[in-house]
Amino acid sequence: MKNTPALSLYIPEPKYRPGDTPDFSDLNVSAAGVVRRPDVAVNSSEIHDLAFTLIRVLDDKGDAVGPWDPKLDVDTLKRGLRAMLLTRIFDDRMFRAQRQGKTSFYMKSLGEEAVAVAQALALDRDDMCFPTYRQQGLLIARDYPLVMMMNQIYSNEQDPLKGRQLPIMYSSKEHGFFSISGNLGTQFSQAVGWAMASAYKGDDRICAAWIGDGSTAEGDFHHALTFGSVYRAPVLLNVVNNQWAISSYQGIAGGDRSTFASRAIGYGIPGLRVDGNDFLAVYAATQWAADRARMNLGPTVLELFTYRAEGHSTSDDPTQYRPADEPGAWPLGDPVNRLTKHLIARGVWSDDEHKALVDELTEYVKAVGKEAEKNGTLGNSKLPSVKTMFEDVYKEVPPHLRKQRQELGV
Amino acid sequence: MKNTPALSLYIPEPKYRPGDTPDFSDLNVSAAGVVRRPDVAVNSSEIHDLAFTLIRVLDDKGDAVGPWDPKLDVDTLKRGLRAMLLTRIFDDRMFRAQRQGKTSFYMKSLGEEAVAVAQALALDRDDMCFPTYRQQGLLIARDYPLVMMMNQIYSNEQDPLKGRQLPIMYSSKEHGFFSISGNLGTQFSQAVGWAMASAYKGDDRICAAWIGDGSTAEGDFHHALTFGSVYRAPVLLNVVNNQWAISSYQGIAGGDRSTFASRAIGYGIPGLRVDGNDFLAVYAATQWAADRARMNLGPTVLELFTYRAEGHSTSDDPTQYRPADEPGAWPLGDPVNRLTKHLIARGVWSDDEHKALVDELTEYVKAVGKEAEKNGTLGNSKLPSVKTMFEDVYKEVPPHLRKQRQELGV
Amino acid sequence: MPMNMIQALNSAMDVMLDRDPNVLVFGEDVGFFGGVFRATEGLQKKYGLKRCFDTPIGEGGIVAVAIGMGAYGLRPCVEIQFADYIYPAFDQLVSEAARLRYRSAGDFWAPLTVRTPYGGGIFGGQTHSQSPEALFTHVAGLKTVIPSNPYDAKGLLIASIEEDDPVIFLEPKRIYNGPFDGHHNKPVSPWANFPESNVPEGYYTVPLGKAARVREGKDVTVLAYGTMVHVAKAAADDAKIDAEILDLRTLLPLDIDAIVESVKKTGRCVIVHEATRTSGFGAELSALVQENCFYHLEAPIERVTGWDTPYPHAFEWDYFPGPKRTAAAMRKVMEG
Amino acid sequence: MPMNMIQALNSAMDVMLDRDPNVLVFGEDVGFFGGVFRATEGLQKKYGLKRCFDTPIGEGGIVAVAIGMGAYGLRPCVEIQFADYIYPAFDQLVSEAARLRYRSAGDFWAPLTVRTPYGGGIFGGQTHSQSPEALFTHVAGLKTVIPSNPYDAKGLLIASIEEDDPVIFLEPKRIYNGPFDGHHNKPVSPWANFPESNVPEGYYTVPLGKAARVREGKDVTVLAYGTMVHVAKAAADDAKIDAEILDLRTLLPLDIDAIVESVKKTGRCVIVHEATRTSGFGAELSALVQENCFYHLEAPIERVTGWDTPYPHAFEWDYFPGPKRTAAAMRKVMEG
Ligand SMILES: Cc1ncc(C[n+]2csc(CCOP(=O)(O)OP(=O)(O)O)c2C)c(N)n1
Ligand SMILES: Cc1ncc(C[n+]2csc(CCOP(=O)(O)OP(=O)(O)O)c2C)c(N)n1
Ligand SMILES: [Mg+2]
Ligand SMILES: [Mg+2]
Repeated sequence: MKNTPALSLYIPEPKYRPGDTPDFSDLNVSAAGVVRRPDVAVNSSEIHDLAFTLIRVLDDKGDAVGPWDPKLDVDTLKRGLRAMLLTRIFDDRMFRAQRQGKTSFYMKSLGEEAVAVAQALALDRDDMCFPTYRQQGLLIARDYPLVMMMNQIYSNEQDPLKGRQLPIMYSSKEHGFFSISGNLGTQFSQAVGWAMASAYKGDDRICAAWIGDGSTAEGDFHHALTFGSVYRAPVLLNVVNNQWAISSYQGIAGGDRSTFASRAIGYGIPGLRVDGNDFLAVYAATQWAADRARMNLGPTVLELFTYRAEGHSTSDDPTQYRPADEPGAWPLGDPVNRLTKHLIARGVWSDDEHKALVDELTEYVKAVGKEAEKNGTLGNSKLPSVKTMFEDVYKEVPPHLRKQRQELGV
Repeated sequence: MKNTPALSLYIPEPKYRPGDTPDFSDLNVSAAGVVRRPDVAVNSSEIHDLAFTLIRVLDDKGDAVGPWDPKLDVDTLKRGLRAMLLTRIFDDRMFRAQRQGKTSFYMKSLGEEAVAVAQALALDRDDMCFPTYRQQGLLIARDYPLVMMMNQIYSNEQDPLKGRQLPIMYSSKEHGFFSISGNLGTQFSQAVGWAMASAYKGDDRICAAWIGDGSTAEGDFHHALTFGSVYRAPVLLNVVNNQWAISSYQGIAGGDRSTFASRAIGYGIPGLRVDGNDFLAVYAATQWAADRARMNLGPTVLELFTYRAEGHSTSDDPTQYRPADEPGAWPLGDPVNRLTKHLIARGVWSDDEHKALVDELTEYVKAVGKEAEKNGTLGNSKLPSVKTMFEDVYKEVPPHLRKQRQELGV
Repeated sequence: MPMNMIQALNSAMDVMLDRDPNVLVFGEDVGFFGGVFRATEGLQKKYGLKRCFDTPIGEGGIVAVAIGMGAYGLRPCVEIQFADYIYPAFDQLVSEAARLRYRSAGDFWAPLTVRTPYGGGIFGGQTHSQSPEALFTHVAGLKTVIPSNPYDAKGLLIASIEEDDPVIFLEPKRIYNGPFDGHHNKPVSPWANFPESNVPEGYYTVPLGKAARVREGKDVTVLAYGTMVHVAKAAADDAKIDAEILDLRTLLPLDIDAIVESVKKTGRCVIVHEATRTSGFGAELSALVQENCFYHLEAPIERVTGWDTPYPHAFEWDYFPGPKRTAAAMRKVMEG
Repeated sequence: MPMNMIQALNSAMDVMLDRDPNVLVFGEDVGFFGGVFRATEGLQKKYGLKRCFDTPIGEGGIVAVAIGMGAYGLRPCVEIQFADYIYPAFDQLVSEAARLRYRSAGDFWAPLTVRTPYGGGIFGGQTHSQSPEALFTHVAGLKTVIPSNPYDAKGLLIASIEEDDPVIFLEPKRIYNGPFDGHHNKPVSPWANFPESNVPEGYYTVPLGKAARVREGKDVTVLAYGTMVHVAKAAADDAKIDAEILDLRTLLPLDIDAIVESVKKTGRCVIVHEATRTSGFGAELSALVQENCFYHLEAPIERVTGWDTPYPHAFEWDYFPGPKRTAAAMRKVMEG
């Protein structure tokens, strides 16, 4: 043996497991308003620091402070609040619908609603989105009919995806919402291709893609950054760091060693790290990145630092792998509460109005739920003809599939 | 249309194409000796700057200067010079052998010999290497028998790989040289696994892997950095930036937007950018990274900045895609010449000795060549029995392969 | 001790972690959590962080790292969370793990086992239901194993981990808890009610490359594996046909002798799998049977398979090649 | 105008770049250099940087970007430098391109064409010789095309680029310059000496899904594609057997009618491909033939294929299923 120590293998572990008392007081959180806002035309090499701080606008009192304040009008803020609340109430109902056996599966976005909703509002209505399964807020903010979402979740006779997809794997070209795959990461690099196509055509529509902290480990993440950088594709590459990937904490994806925003540096792409629970910060950073893209300055990586306040999906119980009170201990608060506080601080919103809105949306979701259930729920629905199972594999049904359809007798 | 400019697609291009006069005077080259050498135990977040400069030791006069001078004894330097020269002379002969129809294919490492040779000497003899096809210098520096290399290249009856592999896809576990795949990038992440295994076993052997600038675009590169970072694997991740990937310049892999060393930053891995034609700099940086690995401080990314002075392989003509005089215009010189100059400047070497060494090695390679050719050349050799074609697919030949062997009548 | 398939697989890894310090178990969520199907539950606690751990979500990286470990001398047993997610690792499996021994003329090899749940019937939709086994059988250098019950699952997994060749170990997730026979409206009886749940606690192996005759019969040979073994049994009962059912257990190497012997006896053959039909493993089986038993065949070989479409969420039972279609095929070959 | 296969492929891309501004051509080294096999030579010069360009060496990225472009409305035609290097893109092809239309119920689709040289016979060793076609035929949603001569190459490539479904377009690189018949010690006559090199300069298509009867005969049907079409012809001549040879041209969709018609006529069938045997496309062909022509078959169907090993550099001609082995199989089915 040599005169060196024995090597030893390191396996990262989260700080807290069930039974521990979570304490995030040493989490390095920049104060609201302190991070500089460079000109959108800045060279990426001059803003490496922005990948290591946290862009925040809303302070503890609910005031919007600092250079990143997007100075939004009250209407936009209220639209945002409404869409976030609607997303949350919708999630809640659908989660319960799954528990009631009305469908096979559901995934909430609790605690992360600001990501999809603020980004949807900061982007143009016809910009293209390549989301993951946790950006239902995009559809809601873009006024996709809730009943269509439910029809999809129930795989019922009005399901626009004809009963083919797992619940929440929506698709709506009309709403600029790319078909969700189920395979993690794959859409991230596809978005770069869409953006390249838009640039090739001299179009003015840009593109945005989302990926989870855990999924950044897929090769597709690297392809997205490489191709995006090389061809300066007009695309926003959003990493939603909600701290968890099913049961694995973000350190298993490398998050303990550097920030996900800093991945951008090696590709010469600007990387911004943003308080993902701060509606205004998310909006402002998205706008900054979108402006860059529109000016042919290429992609931006945005790390949206947030927290997955619920289980991964209806299939897991998070208290098996993290403390039950961890969501409550998370120091960056709740995006809905923070925006509400801001509106109240601005004097344009009140507890009563809030309560009324919650009631209204709850009633609305309930009513839509009834409407959707009229079309049936999973296994209790007049589905489209079984014939449709053989369609859309190809543009036209080829002979061998026609034969198989006949074999099935439909 | 919106009030924004039309998007446009950007396609990167190299500065010079055939017919242009190459001029690299604006290449940002740090002076020798100016880059700081941090303690090996430094936190990677404190040395981001080292990913954007160029660690150089040999100055224009051939003197070794600055903190990265590894202060090598003359014997080691002469061993290095000899191994580089031998590699070059070997390459030259094998290239011509291909042209003479003695084999199907060959790839030189002209101009890049310092990478493999200096690294082989800086690593321990039993450290494990996961090379690409351009690290033949590793085998030569580790005294792998030249005749075995030729036997492999000729796929002859003494070929240790039994005629199965394309020329130069060597394998020698005994020499710590992992089987070369032919598929780019794949071995880069495998090396991380080897290093993890060594760490798991409390071994003291570390591991090194190589990848070309072009191949960094593969997902495997990302997997190597991700897994390497997460588990702090004792591995050196070398990017050989020789400016070209067949006909594509390094900008097609993203090299115009940031350095390849800087890819490390986003993973919390130290990234060093090193003058790859400077034997001493390569040695010193390798030693630094190896020391880190041995101290359980995890991986290091080394970008070895060099130039592929010849065509990609015997299959291409580089003057079709770059100026014929570009290799001559490359400002970082030739690694053999630079080390020779240093030795002469130190007064331990002379032109006469150099010439004698070249002659000796040329004769040696010629003699080995004759020996190898006695074992046959491709298509002119008593190969091992055709039976062997069915062996080593599995540890034992399974029934269906036995049957196929019988079908072939062998 | 009665075990369901998950418990049997867990026990196999437990036994091997205990016997051989070179065995490591890792994959997405397999460490502290014990895997989304709980197959590695308790192993991290018992053997420590370094023997059983979580990985980044990069299947290509997981397999690459396992290959490197294998080259060092370890025996990694990795989990790919769903077989539908094995494709990002396809290059590492096909170009690397499968070829390493050959291209290095025996200098290096990759003794890894890739466990992955496959198959449908759990309302998983197109990305939690696939059966990619045929792809791996086309790749020289890989072995492909599929158990159909707890006893075999444990014995085959131990044998796979001990193999010096890379093994793709596909677990029919629909029968983790009990032998689902395709009658999806009936409850599934748990494994504890069946003799195959009688799994020894300690070490034993079921050798790769040996089929099991799970039903003796003289009229028609049914070739099946995984979940379909149970569907085939139900179909034979439903159709009241004296079928001989072979559970292949290993697709590659294949127990061709057992197949040929049976088909020569019955003169008829039905092949059942859940994967899409075209170029599925049924094609290879059909080709082999006709090559080896041509003069004994009394009717065309029938394939009962998933359709050549993705696996649709709500049409699951129209897609699944259940007992009805299997029985119909048996009747058809009997008439042929 | 006489063209070899490379020129014909180049002409197809030229025609399509000219006709349709939504067609883009890209891949490793395909821009300025014109591709390592020169298939895209001159296209960047003629159509500009943005229509034909180099890509990073990341096959998964190339295909992903092409899918995204397809979703936007372009028609990318990408090159994978060797079919052996398509595996890093396997997930994007199998999980994404193939399923996009289905899973979105027709909302999105991926009209991309992936050109890639495949097959051996050029001393390329295990990583420049593979024939992975069977893998793609197992994937619902992909089409798989393989031309065997310049005329078809151009017409099929144009048809593929115009397809709204993803097409894997495999180019038998051994016959780029002339119809190699497997007699490797004889020089290959250039395409210019054959009528199939008579390629119109302008637009035309050869439809997907139609086989070509390249030799009429009554004794045995030979199913082949790519290089093997020429090997089969030579073998029939060598063996002096009145073979009917079908050049399949498209593996999926397959011209099953042409196959069935021929086999019913001859009563005998030999299948030839260069890929490894087990679960190769020959298995599917064999299964289909026996399913459709069982009562017409007079002898077991024979498969002549590459062995189930990697493609060995120096044993190339022992591996390659040449005319000798093909002729032997023909004779064998004639005796059967
Ligand atoms: C390629 C692939 N591998 C594995 C999975 C299984 N899986 C589904 S979600 C998930 C965790 C993803 O975590 P993250 O990316 O952080 O996203 P989040 O769920 O937190 O939004 C895993 C492993 C998958 N769907 N696809
Ligand atoms: C996966 C894969 N894709 C493509 C190729 C074809 N190919 C061989 S070498 C090469 C260029 C590699 O360039 P680089 O990584 O810079 O290494 P260098 O040759 O300069 O040392 C290409 C594209 C391959 N061997 N493997
Ligand atoms: Mg997450
Ligand atoms: Mg290079």
